Order: sequence, then structure tokens, then C-alpha cells
Amino acid sequence: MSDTSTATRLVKGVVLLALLVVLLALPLYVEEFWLRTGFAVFAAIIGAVGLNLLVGTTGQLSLAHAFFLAVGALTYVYVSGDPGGSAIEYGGFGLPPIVGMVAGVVMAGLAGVLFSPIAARLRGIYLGVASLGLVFIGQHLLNTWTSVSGGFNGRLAPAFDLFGFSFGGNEEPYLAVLGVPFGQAERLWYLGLALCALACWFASNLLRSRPGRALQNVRDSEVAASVMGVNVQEYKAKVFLVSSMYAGLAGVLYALSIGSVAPESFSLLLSVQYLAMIVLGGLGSVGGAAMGAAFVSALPLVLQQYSGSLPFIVEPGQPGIVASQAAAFLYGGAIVLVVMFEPGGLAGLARRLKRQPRPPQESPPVSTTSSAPADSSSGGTPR
Amino acid sequence: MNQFLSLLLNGLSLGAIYALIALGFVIIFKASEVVTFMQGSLLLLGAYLIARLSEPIGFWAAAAVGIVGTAAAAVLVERLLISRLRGAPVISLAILTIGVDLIILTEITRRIGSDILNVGHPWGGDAVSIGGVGITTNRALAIVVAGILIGAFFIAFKFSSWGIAMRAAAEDGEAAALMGIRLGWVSMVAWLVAGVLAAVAGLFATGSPTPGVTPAIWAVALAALPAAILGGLDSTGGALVGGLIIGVATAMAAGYQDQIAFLGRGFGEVVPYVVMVAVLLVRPSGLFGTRDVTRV
Amino acid sequence: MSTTQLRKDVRPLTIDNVTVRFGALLALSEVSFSVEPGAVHAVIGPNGAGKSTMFNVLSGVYEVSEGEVRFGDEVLTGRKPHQIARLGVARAFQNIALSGSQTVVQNLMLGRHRLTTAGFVSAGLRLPKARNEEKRHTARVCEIAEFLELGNKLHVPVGVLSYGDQKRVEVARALSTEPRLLLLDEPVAGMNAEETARMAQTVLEIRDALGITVILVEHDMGMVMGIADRVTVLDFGRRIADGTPDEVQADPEVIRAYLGSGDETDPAAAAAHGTAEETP
Amino acid sequence: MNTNKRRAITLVSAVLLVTATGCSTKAEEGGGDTTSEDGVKIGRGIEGDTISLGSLTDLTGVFAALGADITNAQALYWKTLNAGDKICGTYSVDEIVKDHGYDTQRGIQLYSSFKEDVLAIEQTIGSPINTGLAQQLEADSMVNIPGAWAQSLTEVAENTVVGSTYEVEMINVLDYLLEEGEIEEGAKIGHIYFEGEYGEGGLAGSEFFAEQHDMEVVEVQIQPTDTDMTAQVTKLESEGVDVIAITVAPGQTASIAGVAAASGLDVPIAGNNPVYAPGLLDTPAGDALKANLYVASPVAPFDQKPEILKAYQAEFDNDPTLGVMFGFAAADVMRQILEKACDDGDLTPEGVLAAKESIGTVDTGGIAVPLEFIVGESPSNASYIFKADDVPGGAVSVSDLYEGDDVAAFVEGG
Repeated sequence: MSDTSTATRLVKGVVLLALLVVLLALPLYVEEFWLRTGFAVFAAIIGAVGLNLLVGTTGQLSLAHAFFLAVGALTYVYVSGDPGGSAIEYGGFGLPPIVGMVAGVVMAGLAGVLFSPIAARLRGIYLGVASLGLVFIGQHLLNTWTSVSGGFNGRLAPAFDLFGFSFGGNEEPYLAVLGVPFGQAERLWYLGLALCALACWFASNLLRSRPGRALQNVRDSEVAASVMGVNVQEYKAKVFLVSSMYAGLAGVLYALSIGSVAPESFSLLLSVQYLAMIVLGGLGSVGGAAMGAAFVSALPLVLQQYSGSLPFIVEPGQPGIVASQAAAFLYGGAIVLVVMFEPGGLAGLARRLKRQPRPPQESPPVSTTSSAPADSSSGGTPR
Repeated sequence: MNQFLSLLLNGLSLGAIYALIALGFVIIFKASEVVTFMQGSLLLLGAYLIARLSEPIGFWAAAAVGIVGTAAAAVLVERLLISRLRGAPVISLAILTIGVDLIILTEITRRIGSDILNVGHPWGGDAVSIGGVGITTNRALAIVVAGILIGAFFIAFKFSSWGIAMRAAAEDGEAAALMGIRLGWVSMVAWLVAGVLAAVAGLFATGSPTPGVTPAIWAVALAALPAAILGGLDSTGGALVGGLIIGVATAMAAGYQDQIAFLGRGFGEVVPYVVMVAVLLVRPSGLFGTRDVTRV
Repeated sequence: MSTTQLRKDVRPLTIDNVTVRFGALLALSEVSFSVEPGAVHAVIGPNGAGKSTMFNVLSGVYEVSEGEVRFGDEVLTGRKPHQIARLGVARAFQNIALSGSQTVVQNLMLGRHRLTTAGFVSAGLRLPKARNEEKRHTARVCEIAEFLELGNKLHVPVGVLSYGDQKRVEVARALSTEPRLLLLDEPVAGMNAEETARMAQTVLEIRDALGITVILVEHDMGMVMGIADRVTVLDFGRRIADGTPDEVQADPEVIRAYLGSGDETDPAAAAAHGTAEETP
Repeated sequence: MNTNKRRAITLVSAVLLVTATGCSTKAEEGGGDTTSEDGVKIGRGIEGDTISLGSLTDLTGVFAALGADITNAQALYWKTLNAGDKICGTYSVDEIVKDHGYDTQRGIQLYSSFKEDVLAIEQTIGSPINTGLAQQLEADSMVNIPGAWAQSLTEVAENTVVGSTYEVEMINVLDYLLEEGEIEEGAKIGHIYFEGEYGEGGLAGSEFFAEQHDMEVVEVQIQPTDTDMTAQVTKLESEGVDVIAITVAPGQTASIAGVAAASGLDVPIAGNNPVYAPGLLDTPAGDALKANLYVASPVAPFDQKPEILKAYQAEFDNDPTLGVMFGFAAADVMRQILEKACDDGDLTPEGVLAAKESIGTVDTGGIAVPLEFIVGESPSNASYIFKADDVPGGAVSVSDLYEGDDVAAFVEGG
């Protein structure tokens, strides 16, 4: 290890640690709305990190992420929820929420495994569009299978608790830290933070080790990866599994964040939002996915909250651009700008600010799916 | 039997509209290796322009402006964004078009607001009877015009210098460039043609029997995407066949809902995707798409 | 210099009557030759002769239509690329196929894939087993990088390296798999004379130090004739000659193939391989 | 490196210590109810002499048309009220309007952004959002007026549904057609409906009605994104239906009427509340709509209340739908509940909830049907019935308040 890499690693560690301290202390200061927004952001980060493993790291375009989120969310509410419903009756096992959470992750993974034979057969864009089909078929399934989903309006999500410690609902045992009562929002914040940190840690470990290197080479050159001894099909299937499990966990948190789940929430739009997160944040980077997720999922809420004091946004009901439209313009525009000028996304920008060398865009990887001619004249020279 | 014929005719007219959009997907893919997700907003843009202008300047002039305007918008996107990113990963380009789509869609949605804009077709809500089966004039015209346009496209594709250049470029971009084919020009014309096709699709997708221009017609292009894929993303003939298959399958599934009730109510909506996934399972590159050979 | 001590598990490679068809196109037609253990064996031929196709067959990327490739007792044909890699066949690509955003060490560590075992769970959780393995193999990979004069660029993203360095990383990555058979696909293409000479030297050192077989596809005749023990010449998918460099150079059919193909090659390719027709 | 590490750890611990000991702003939150000068108990959502009401609307999603009209109408209503009588003679009303764009998660988040600041909610659009909020509404004693009329909404005590449920409306409009001789006993009803509570509520109504009158229902389900109704109408035509019942959105209504006319299926079309918008008269289907469409509605069409239309158009320049009438009605219901709470001397959220439960029959002066809020029951059995026409507001009433003969039986049976 060279000195510079140790030094940057130390700086990185200190920054991360400081960030963690701030995040840990935040519930003492900020209001419920922001804590709830934060919890939604943590959920989105987990989902985005998972999608980034698949799309950013391995180069497998998937628009099915909303479907796997739905599987996670629905499994959680079915396994841990009680039977109920008025207009449409639905079932439930009423098992402890932690069982539901694990089941949600496992079922989403299973769904990914079931889809992966199709995924393995398809390349690039065909996979992208086939996975788009999964979102529509999944939504149809959920709307039809009302005994699980509660139908169009959905069903309530059971509050989470862990060995008698409640993260919502009854708020038992009563807890106050430094005079601040720790209610549902505060508790969920810590739950989200812990799971999110764990998910990011796991993913960044993965990227820096044997499986991660194999996945990145699958993206850059499938042929080279296989010739180096990587079983490409197997790795594609495995990363699909892992990505779906991340989505499943994100789905469980999504259900906890809303307090209910409805099939409608898991539309194509959600998949597109997740894609936007990882593109804006930076394909293939864990920190980037986190930044992108925070940006995309919090932006509409932040704009909405401050719409009164932002000059270009009008209050709801007035002619002009309202907050959610402004958010759509902003992240649509951000996607365009990022792809055009900073393919590394927010992560790339951060790296550039630190003045670290960055590979030029036109450098290899030479993709095997593009029609690189079979003679050496193009080797290394950009088109 | 009458119901069947009626559904078939309706499905074909719907399929003709899908085919126009799907053809746009395919042309763009062949010429610039971009899978565009912005056909929906181009279609909406075309329909919006026509509807907004048909009152002040008359329908025919509005149609002309709408088509030219949409084509211009497509060319603008190609020139300003796509052409500067030659060789970028396919995924980045696809996501770029999603971003552009989001911007256009949001703006037009904002402009339409809560209205339903009337396209102002001179044929209005008229209907014609073909072999005892009724169909709105608008949809009958859709079949005719789509037929003519697609026919003209195939002739141009086969014989015009652009068509030849484009096929060469799709075969091997590098070699084509070495032989003096201007890839930028090929790509620009492809986007132009796709813009025209999207606007024409918008023109017919919005009139009777649908009420008029609402942001919801953006979703029409979403059904055309599986049409392009199941035909084979690099096959122009495949786009036509795929469009018709999706159109007819959707109409049949909606019309014979009772017979397929075990698949759940409202199954018609997901038919395009079910058909597509089924086809892809058997033929991973679509019905007429070429399988790519790995070259190292 | 020639202290060649053959690695014990290096076996002869036998290409037996291999034919590859793409539709109507015959890329390889009944090609047979064999490669002795520990040899530097060159495969040459004009553009489109089938050299790359041959490499793709050897590494399992293409399936043969007929024929068989054997590495010792093991039949390579019919296996997937990653299975062949596990038998100790490594390949450096002609078009650089590295991960540009990753550092030199990370790229070389991919070469260790077949020798390591960490899976998703143990790597993701940083289990001690995975960490120790990582440490051990990183040390070895650094040695290999040192060997290819990349020692001062270990933590540089490959994408920012010079073209010549990237080619060396390609070779280093192939070596990182601890191969018994090394396939080098045009290792000096696009290099200047000095770099070429260095690479030629390196190839010999690899063979001598590791005692493995090297098969070389190369356009640069000077280099091929200088270092190859044996040369196989392909033209239009057929084997037209096989022998020592001297024998091959004297072969009338080889001379005809090279002179005849000169004006058929496309201009861009010819410009890039101006050295292709030179004989020393 | 070791010293570096130690330094870093020291730094971080210092930050942690400062953070922990630094007094938290959140800890001081007191809250609690107080009593105003004139002896009325007040609490959350009242600052000085201003009452804050929340609004969770959709201005950018699929229900943007409805959301904009309701929001505009309510703004106008409170503007007028604030300039005049005020609530309790003292309090003016301030609105906190949030646009969720029909995104459930965003809707729930936005609720938490204002729930500490508002006394009640005057508008929540979106069934999944209302479902998701149910538990929180109960926990916060938050009286809420949903922009929907589903039976399940009436089962939450805090919800104040302004109108009859979808089931009741559908029965009313079909009953009206039967009474007028537009359809006969034993007829065949073709019902095109959205997936979800709205569509299925309407379907439950037509099925109940069919049972009572020896009729048969042919059902066709669609999704909100589906705007071309050719296949669906073709199916109904081949089944030979005598009337088309619809619980869809205006876009589909126009398509259904247009296709039916084009294919010669000249039968009445019976819809309930949000199926119609005056803008549809400009589409090619306009004539067909005027000829055949009958709509049951919880609020009167504009021809009954021209002054509201005039006041609205003086303020806003869009083509108003009945959402405007609903906005006025909902605001008026909210005003009456707040007045009742004030009379009872308790303007806390709990007091407002109690007022809502004890208010009895609410009369909005002919804007909405008379309402009575009993948990689990349709707040009304009556509907306004109107037809599309080229008049200001695009609709004319064809009957006074109409209550079908079967409604009572349905309410008791259900």
C-alpha cells in the first residue's frame, strides 16, 4: 500500500465517521417530517445500492426494480400483518415483524432467481425492456391477487418491533434521550440508519473484493471475464439475486415508511426514479448511489416544504411551476447534464473535487457488444 | 363472428399506430445504437402542437406544423445530445432519453393541465363500415396512412442513398465510416424520420375513439416498446409485425375478457408485455432480430 | 539466459482437424498442428486468415464445428471459457479488455479469480478467510506487476495508463492466473520499436522464468521470427505452413500468401501494420 | 499513522460529546391545550385568531383536474369567509396545501410535515393515500374530508365523506333511468369500471340494482391509462346491452360515448360522479354525450347554483368541473363542523371530531346532498341527476334530489 492511498483512506474514514455522528445526533434536533423523510431516504439508498450492483457494476439494465420492491413490501405485510380489510378482505400470518422482514428479503431474492434464467438469456437492452414487462405484469398480479395485496387501495403495514422494542404503533417501552421523547419517527430513523449502513458496508466490501472485480469485468468485457475464469452466467444470476434482495429490504422499509402498501406505488415510475438515482449518483459507486437516492427521493419534498421561499416555484393552485413539477424538471435536467458532462455522477464530481486522477471517458473498457472490429487498428484509439 | 371481425379491425388500427412508433424505435436504434425512451413524449408533443394550433390556423396547417415541429425536436435532441455521445455505453444513452422524456412530458402535462384538448380532425367522430363492421373514420385513416408511410419508408430504406448508408452503418459503423458514410448524417435523418412517425402516430392515437389529447397518451408509446422488441430491435419488418401483433392481441384480450377471466380482470393492459416476454424466452433477439456474434 | 526449466504440469497442446463455420463462412478449415510444452509458438497469417478465430477456439469463446483441441489428456473443445481458464489456459487480449476504471492491482486480481474462493457472502461480510486470501494474492500480484515493470503504477486506474502500459497490464493479468499455457494476442500491435523489443524480451523471460508454453498471434514478423521456436502459418482459414522460423520463411506458399494479400487488406489496417510484410 | 488515527478518534469523540451535551431544541416542546379569551378550548392548529387547515391534493398527477378545481374553490371559499363572518366570529382560516402528485409515499410524508400545525384536513385526494393515513388520522384525531366516496372511507370516524357512496350513486342513476322508462325490468347492463374501490363500488351498486330488477350485468374492467374503449364497447355491443353503466374518468366517458355512437349502440349511459367534465362537450363525442349520458352526483350541477360558477370564473380562468362544487361543499361542511365545535366550546382536534360526530344532518344550502355522518354508513341516500348540455357549467339537472327506491334496501342490507 502506498502512502497516498493510506492517507486518503484515513481522510475518508474520518469523513464517514463524522457523517455517522451527525446522523446519529440528528433526531435530537430535527422534526418528525425530516426524520420520516430521512427514513424514506435510507430505504431508497438501500434500493439504489442494490440496483447499482446490477446496473452500474455489472452492466445489466433492469427496469424491474419496482417489482422486487413490491415483492419485499408485500411479503412483509402478508407474513407479519394480520388478516383484515373491509371492502376487500386480505389474509396474513401475523408473525413477528423481524420474520416478515427476513421473509421479504428472501422472497424478493427468490423472485430474482426465478427471473434470472430469462435475464441470463437476454443481453443489454433486451433485458431492460423484458424487465419493464415484469413491472406491468407484477402490478397486474398484485391488483388481481387481492387476498395478499388488499387490492387497489392496498393494506396496512404492521409496525416494526424487535424483541418487544417497538418502532411504531404503541411506542413501547417509553424512551426519551436528553429530554427528547423517542417516538416512532425517531426510532425508525435509527432502524433505517443501521440497515442502510449495513447495506452500504456490505456492498462496498463486495465491490472491493473478488466477486466485485468479476462483476465489473463482466460489465466491461464479458468475454474477457469468462476467459479469466469467471462463470459469467452464474455471476449474472448471483448479482440479480443480491440486487433483488436489496430491493426486497428497501421494499420492507418502504412499507414501514408509508404505513401501508398499495400496488399502485410500485409502478414503472418508481423503477425510473431508481435508475435516475444511480445515474445521478454515479454508476457503480456505493457512495454515489447513496447521494443519488437522497437527491431524487428528498428533492420533491424539500422543494414542497420550501416552495414559499423559492422564487421560481409557486404555491399549489397558482399558475406557474409547482414544486413537484420543479422537482421533475430538476432531476430530468440533472440526468441529461450528468450523462453529458460527468458520467461519473455525483461520486465522480466528488472525486474530481478531491483532484484524484480519473480515467478519461474514451478509455477502455472495450465493450464486446459494440462492434469493435477484429483487427488491432482500433486498439486503444478512440472512435 | 362480428365481434371477432370488429376486434380484429380495431386491433389492426391500433397495431398500425404501434407500428409507426415501433418503427421509430428501430430506425433510431439501427442508426445511432440508442434505445430511445422518449418516443412517448415526442408523440405527445406532436399531438399537443396539432391540438393547440388547429383552432387558430386550421387542422391541415396545424398537422403540418405539428409534424415538422416534432421532427425538429427529435433532430435537436440528436444534434445537441446524442451526436456528442457517440460510443457512450448503451445504458447511459437510454437513461439520457429517459431524462429528456421526463422534461418534455412534465412541461406538456403542465401546459395541458386539466384540459382534454380536441385535435380538431375534419372527420371528427365519423364512422365507416367495412364489410359490415364499424370503425371510426379516424382509425380507418390510421390504417391507410400508416400503410402508406411504412410502405414509403421501406422503399426509401431500400433505394435511397440514406437507406443504403444506414444499412451499411448498422452492419458495421466503423467500416461504413471508412467508406465515407457520414454517420452523423445517417443518425440525424433517422431521428427526423422517427419524429415524423411519432407525430403521425400522435395525430391518429388521439382522435376518435379516444377523447383528445391528454398526457395519458404518452403511455401509447410504452406499448409500442414491446412491439419493437418482440419484432427484433434491429428489424424494420419486425417493428411492423410486432406492432400488429401487439395491437390485435391487446384488442382481443380486452374484447374477450370473460374468456380469460382466470388471468384476472384488466388483463388486456399487460398483454403486450406478456406476449413480449413469451417471445423473448424462445427467441432472445426477437422474431426477426439478428443474434449478435461476439467479436474479440 | 536459457535456463528453461519446464513447469511439471505443462502439457503439449494438440489442435486436431479444427473447422469453424459461421453460416456459410468458413473461418477455419481442418487446421491441425501441435505445440510443444515450453515452446514459444507463433501463429501468423494475413488479415482474415483465422488467427483470432483460432485463439477464440483455444479459449473456448467459439465452438468448433468439427475437430478437437487437447491440452495433454484434457479435451478443451466443448468446454466453456471459464472452465478452460480453470485448466490453466490464460489469454491476453488484442483489443485491450481491461476494466478501465479499476487500478492495475484490481485488474490483476481478476486474474486470481480461478485461484481464489471468496464468494458474495464472505467478501461482503469481510470474513477473515476472505481478507487473508485477498492479502496473500495481492502480494503475489504485485510481484507479477513488478516483473512487467508496472511496479510504480499499482494503484493507478488502468484507463489513464499509456497504451503500451495497458498492453503490459493485459499480459500481467493473464500471467496472474498462473497459467500453464499463455495465449498472447498481438502483444506488440501499435507499439513502437523500443516497446516492441522490450515486450519480445519479456515474452522470452516469461517462458524462461515460469517454464510455460506461450502461443503468440502477431503481425510483427521481426518479433515473431526473433523469438518463436516454431511458427504456424494460416491463410484463409487453412494451415499453409508449420515449422521453424527459417523453414517457414523459405516456404513459397507463405511468401505467396503474404505478397498476394497485400493489396486486398483494407487501407486502415495496412497502415497500422506497416511492419506486417517485412521479413528480416 | 497511529497518531493520525488517534487524533481522528479524539476529534470525533469531541464532536460527539458536544452534540450530546448541547441542549436539544426539540426537548423543549411543550404544546398542550389552552383556552382562548372567550372561553373556547383551543389546541393544535390555532395560532392567535387563525385556524390552519391542511390539504393533501393532487395538482400534478392523474387527478390533477379534480385537485386543481377543489383547491381553487376552497381557496375562494375561505377568502370570502375571512373577509366576512369568519369562524366563531373570530378566526380566519389559513390553508396549508400540499401537492403529492398522487404518489402515496409522498402523500404520507407530507401529512407528517403539517400534522402538528393543522386543526383538520379539508381535502385528501387518492384512495391509497386515505387508506395509508387511516391509522394516523385516528391517532391524531384529525378530521379529514377525502376527495373520494368509497364505502370503506366511512368506516374511519375521522373521515367526513361529502356525498353518497359510489354504490348508492350508481343505484340512484339506474333507478332514475328505470323510472323514466329509459330502461326496462329485465334489461341487460353493460358496466365498464376502473380497477379499485371507485370502479368496484359502482359495480357493487349496479349488481345490487340488477338483482332487484331481474337484470343481468356484463362487466368489463379497465385501467385508468386505457383511453381507447373500442374493444370494450364492441364487446358490450355484441352482448346486446340495453344500458351502459360507467365508473371511469372523463376521458374514457368520451371514448365510450363516441364508440357507442359510431357503432350504432344507441343506449343510455349511466355514470356516477367523476365520469364527466364539461370540456368533453368539445370532443367529437359531444353530441353523443348530450344525447345519452346521465350522471348521479353528490353535488348540484352549476345550473342550480349559477352564482358559484360566476364567482369562480371571476377568480380563475379554467373550465370548471363539478370539483368546484365539491370544493365549496367540503369547505362549507368544514365550516359548519368548526362552528359547532366553537359553540360547544372546544376547538381542539378532539372537540372538532366530537362536533363532527354530533352535528346531525348537515345542509349546505343545496350545494351538496344533505349529509349525516354515521360511521360505516353512506352519509346520504340521495344524489343529483344531471345530463350534459351546452350551458354554462356544461350540465343541467333533470331532477331534484333523487333517492332511488332500492337505496334504503341496499343501505340496510349492506
